[in-house]
Amino acid sequence: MTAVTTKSRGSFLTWLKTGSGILTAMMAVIVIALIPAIIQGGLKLFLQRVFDSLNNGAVYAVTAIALVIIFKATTLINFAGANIAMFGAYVCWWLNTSYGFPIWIAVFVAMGTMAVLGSLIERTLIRPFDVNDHLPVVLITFGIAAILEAFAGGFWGLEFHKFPSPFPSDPKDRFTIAGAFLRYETIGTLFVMGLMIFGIYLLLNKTKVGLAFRAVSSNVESARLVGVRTGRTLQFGWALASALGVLGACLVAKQTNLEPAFMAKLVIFAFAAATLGGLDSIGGSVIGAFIVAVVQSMLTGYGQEIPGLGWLKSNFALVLAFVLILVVLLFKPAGLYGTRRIERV
Amino acid sequence: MSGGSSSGGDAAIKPMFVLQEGTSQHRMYQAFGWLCLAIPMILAPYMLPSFRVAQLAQCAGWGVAILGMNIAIGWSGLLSLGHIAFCGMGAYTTTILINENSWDFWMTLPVAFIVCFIAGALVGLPALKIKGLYLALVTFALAYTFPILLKIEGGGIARRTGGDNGRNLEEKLVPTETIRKILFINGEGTDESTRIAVYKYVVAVLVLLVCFLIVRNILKSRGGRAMIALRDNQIGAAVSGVPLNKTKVLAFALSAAIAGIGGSLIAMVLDSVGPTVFDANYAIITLMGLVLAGVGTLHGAWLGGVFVVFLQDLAPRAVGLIPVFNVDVVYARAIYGLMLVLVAFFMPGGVVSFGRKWRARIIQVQPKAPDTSHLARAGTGQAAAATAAV
Amino acid sequence: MAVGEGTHRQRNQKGKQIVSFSKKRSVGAAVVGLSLIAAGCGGGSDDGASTEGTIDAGVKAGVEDALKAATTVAGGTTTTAPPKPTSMAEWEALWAKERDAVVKKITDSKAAKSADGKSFTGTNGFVVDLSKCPVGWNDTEGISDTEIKIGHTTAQSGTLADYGNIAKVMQLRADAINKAGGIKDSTGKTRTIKYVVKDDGYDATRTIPLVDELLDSEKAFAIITLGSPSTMKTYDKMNQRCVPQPFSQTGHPAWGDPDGHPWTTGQQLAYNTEAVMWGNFIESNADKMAPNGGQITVCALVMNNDFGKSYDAGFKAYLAQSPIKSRINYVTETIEPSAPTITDPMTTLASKNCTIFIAMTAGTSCTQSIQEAANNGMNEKVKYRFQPSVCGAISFVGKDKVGNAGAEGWYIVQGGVKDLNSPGFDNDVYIKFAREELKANGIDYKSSGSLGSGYYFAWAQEQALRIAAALPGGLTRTNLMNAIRNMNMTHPYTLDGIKFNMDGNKDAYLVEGGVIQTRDAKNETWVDAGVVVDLSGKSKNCKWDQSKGLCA
Amino acid sequence: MALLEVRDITVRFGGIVALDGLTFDIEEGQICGLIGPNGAGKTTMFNVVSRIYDATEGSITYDGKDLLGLPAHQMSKNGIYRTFQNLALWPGMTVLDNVMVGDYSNTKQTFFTAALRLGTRKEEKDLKERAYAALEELDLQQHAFHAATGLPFGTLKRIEIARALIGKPRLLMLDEPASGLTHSEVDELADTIRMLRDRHGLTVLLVEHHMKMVMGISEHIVVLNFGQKIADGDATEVRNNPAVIEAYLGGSAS
Repeated sequence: MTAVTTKSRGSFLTWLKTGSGILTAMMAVIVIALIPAIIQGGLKLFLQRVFDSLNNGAVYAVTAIALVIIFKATTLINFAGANIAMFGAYVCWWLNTSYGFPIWIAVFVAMGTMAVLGSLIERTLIRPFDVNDHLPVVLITFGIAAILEAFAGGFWGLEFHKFPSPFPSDPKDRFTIAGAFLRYETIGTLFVMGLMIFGIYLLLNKTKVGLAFRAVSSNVESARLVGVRTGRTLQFGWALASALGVLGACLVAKQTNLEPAFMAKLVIFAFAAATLGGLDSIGGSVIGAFIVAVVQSMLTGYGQEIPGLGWLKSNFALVLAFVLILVVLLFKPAGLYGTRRIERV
Repeated sequence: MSGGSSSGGDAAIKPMFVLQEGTSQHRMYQAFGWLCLAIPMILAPYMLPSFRVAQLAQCAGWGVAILGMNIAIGWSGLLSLGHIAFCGMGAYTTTILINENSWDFWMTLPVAFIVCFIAGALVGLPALKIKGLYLALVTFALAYTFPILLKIEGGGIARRTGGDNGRNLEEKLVPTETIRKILFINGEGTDESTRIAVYKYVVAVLVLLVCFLIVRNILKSRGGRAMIALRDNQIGAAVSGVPLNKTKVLAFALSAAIAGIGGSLIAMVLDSVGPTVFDANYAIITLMGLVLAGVGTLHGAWLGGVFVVFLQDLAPRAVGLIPVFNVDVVYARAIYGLMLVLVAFFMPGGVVSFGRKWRARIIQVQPKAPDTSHLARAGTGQAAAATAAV
Repeated sequence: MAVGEGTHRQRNQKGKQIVSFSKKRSVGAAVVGLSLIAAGCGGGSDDGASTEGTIDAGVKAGVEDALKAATTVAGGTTTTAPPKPTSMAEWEALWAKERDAVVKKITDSKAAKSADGKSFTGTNGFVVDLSKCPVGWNDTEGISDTEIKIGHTTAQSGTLADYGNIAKVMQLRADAINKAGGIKDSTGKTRTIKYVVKDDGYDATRTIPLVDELLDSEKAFAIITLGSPSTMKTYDKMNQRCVPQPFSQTGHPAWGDPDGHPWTTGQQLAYNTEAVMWGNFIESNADKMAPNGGQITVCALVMNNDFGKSYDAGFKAYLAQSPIKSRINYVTETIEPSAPTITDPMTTLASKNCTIFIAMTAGTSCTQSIQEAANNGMNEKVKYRFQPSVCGAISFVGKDKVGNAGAEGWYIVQGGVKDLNSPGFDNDVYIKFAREELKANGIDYKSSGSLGSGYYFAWAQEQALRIAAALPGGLTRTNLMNAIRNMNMTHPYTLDGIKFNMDGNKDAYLVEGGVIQTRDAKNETWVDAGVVVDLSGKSKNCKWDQSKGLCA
Repeated sequence: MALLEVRDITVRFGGIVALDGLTFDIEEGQICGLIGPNGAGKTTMFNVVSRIYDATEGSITYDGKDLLGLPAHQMSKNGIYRTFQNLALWPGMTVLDNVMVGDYSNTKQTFFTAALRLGTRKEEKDLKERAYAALEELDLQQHAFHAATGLPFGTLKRIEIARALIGKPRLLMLDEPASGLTHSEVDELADTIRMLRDRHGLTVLLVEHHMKMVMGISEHIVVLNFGQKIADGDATEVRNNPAVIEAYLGGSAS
């Protein structure tokens, strides 16, 4: 246990010795090391990688926000989140291909369905447990994940399916900027992400239920004392997170194709993003998501051009995500923007 | 942990028998308990078909792994989902030493222990700073990454680990003549595969027993109590002088090392290793085995491995019996999921705690108070302590 | 088109090159199931494998012969197509004839156990040392007077549970065979086939005890395993126990080791053969790709499992000895099978000025690579884009997968197998038969790609049993292995021109052929772009060295 | 020289000032009461001394040593033990085991010696006896084998005292030991504290709301309000200090 530090900031050198300082310095070293490769690669490639990062980052962000919402509400990590989202994407695909729902209607219906499922899960499976006792809740979320995976496979088969894109997705649907392609899909995903953040902001700051949510996430006990119906609010948190997860899944399914494990493959990056940003900060997790995406695109892309790092191929993206989580937690245990909880004695 | 109390806070159920600790009845009762465990374990290899014996040997291997996980998850409160990676490190250490350096299986165990101890300490270091679910996240990421790390091309890693297909052990564990005689496995009608299966079973169970005793000793020592203390209340532990960081790292490393021994056993029993044995899927399955058997219970080690092996064997067969879903074994996964949920709800302490509750209705052991008369005679307890410490 | 009657093609027993110039056929080839298996399997080679030692001179010579022959008779000249059986009855008659020929060949070779029962001498160098078998080993264990019990471990649960459909079809075929009279033995007995199927979830840890159970408890006559890891982890044991492990459902080269592992055989095309065909395609089109001796950049997306690795190693080995190796610049990007998207590596490859792009991947990455290449402009710049044979199935490139436009113009080396789902085979007698049989059993043939694989494997299993049963001494374990190792038949599920044969220890692989095709998106078919190359008997046997990750 | 010298201790959490330039001394062998209204910073002070919180500014000298340079688990080695307002026992262990952990700093076993039982038996037996004796001293021996949970609050608080006692403390810090006790129990507790101080030669730092008890047993009282010291002295001095009266009456009135 480290003593709770309450020291104030000093000069630049003192700052450099803090967690953020060390992290920033490490980042700076990596960026400088990459510069020759970036210059050699040219502007077009660099821009293309930026656009790739934007696309990946937006997808990770949407998924990470779903994790953060649940963490904020209940201080637990929802290992079932990925598969709730996956199941929602299947519902969406099924409505679209078998019943001819227009894609966006299908997305909204799927979001609604999974929101209901999410709130039901919270009410029946999560609420009976003390959130501070992590193990049972972890078990339950793993259990839900396994059940949903089995049922998705059972209902819709284990083969992968093509997912209808919610945005114009013809190969030609793109802007060309200095030779690099910025796809309409990327812009659409970013737009939806922005809309989502704005929506969450409004929801949390301008509505009664949002106020209740914020009260609960800052302190359940006091919220209950001042009359907030905490149970309802937690249920709302789960519903919101599930719906957002489905939205994220529907945005990415075009690229990954639909199969029972597709979100489970992606969620590890969302974990990294959320951890980086601090599990209880929505803004932080968005920033974390883009950091993960940039690291993934730039470090694997340009890193392998550096002599001696030829092994740093794209398959290392996952390893890098893991290393990122470790390094950040080592220096900033609460993540980059997370709230440092002060232990009450 | 609750010991045997005669008058608890609430109206305790009156047991049928109350035994005083240290009396001859108590000793007989303890011996009876051990016999109940030992007899089936000794008879099993001679009664069951050899593939079942091999499965039981595998159970023992997973049992050691679960014993290791229990040190971190059960007693130290470090919710690790990545111990499967340490199992894997142990298994690969054994395999590589046997295949490339022609080591004897027994000699590889200490190496596996040390390798996993160091790896555990390295992963445990960040664990100092990370609490609760953050640690779960990090270690789950480790479970995800481990199979990828096995395939790294540099440094000949992929070549040594056999990459995606894994490797078979080139020198298999074969009993010597003396051992054959001791184990009575050279009789008529037993074929060589049965003999080897029995031998492997005996080896695995012996190692499990040794690990069990080691962990039990540690739990009943200063370090063990310190682990539980930091699990239950870190600040209380710190002000009592428990060095949190050191204890955490040691506990995590020790648990990793024991899990590594479990991995070595699994490699020995299966005669092979591969990345699919030590991936995120198995991280969840072993966690399920641990919880089903009993988190934070020592005797869970005997059962945990049984759950890991047989649940996987039986769940798909069980699905076939459910009339509603005659469709597909795909739903076997749903059974695991359901079990995880049910365990969390109805048997949070696992089978062992459940059994204990029932045992308490029948028999209770009254602990013997230590003799403090020589301390009291010296005047104050404190002064006496001072003299005793000299 | 029985063996020996091949008047329309130059073929002979010794495995001389067969080249067929069939008419433009619409062929969708490798089935999803096969591709998935392949994805999970693989050559187990890593960096160490890229030595010249691995390139199979026989294979290379074969391809060269084939291509040379193709150029000499260029200009659309085609040989007359062989008369294909037009009904199942004709097929059956053909197979009966082929079986008789195999039986005759084996009988003539006087294959038999030695007098003391210590060894078995089969045909063409196939010898099994039976003295090493466990005491109490029985040549006819697992068969009663009325039943043949065959064990089968497969994945019925987990993420690769789709493979379970192979076992489903095999059972369905066995039921049909049993109903039609079963397997008649030369000793006068008639037996039914019984499969004992065990689910291992594609997890080798679970396969091992299941195989033990099948050996010790079920006393199976033979045991079929699915997947490279599962087969690799059990084949030592099966061979020590002298139990047949026929038609392993995996494409690893290690199954061609009649000396070390006489009881194990595979059935699929080895991946390194495909890599050799890519290499040859590049060599023969080098001047078209890069005029005036210019540099050729070959970009490959390699999946980081042994499947992708063995493609990569095979291709590297080929390049190392290629006469134009100085002109070839080989660039790879690696992806993890568990990676959700492949945008980043595709962007990297797109920046490399590729002349050729080869996807050495499987599963979702097949369509992802098609999609990304369309999106990132690679389609416009890179004319030669190859999908691996495992991605040829309609389930990957069909309309409802990535859309026609994306797949248009991609090249592929078809692994020699037909596609149950492809409309291109609507008129194929055997495919029609298979679809109807599935329908009669209430299974939609489009519901899973593994169904076709089921037919592919079930057919071979049936024929091998029939041949073994017809041999002197009837159905025994040694006879079964000898029968498989001398099969020379026309598989109804392989493409025309692909032979299905083994020859004792001389030829340890059943299928060794393929064809280069391109995607015609409009008609949803693959169209021949090269020639059918059959390398039957050209691949060297492979004694797998696990510490080096390559054939010794 | 005083045993504990607190100098200008300031603790800030973000914008909140929990302690503001606090300075006081505790003499060896003294019972010192630390009082003040809720939120005055008493427990924060405890947490600073036991190194759970870092001080933003200031220094603490204990027995001539700089205390703030040591980690939390070193406090017990130096003889500083404490109890907690809301308990910090370990419900997963028996009461006896709880007390045994209290002597962590003075025992020698390691993971290694324990695993192989290399000469640990004697130490264990000895430790167990001393722990039991400590429980006996506080009349808790009948609970020795209960889990440290589900017992009455007052009992659990005394178990914490026993846990602190076994480690041979020099400075014992008690955080509201009387909370949840009945009147007669409070009197008993006061006697116990005095008895323990006399018998073991302790210095006691006491945070307590129970004025009667604090005033009764403390030889020195420090009064805090809003993180600042408003009074310092013996019971009579403090009782008559207008600032204290203001803080208690005015503070509660507003």
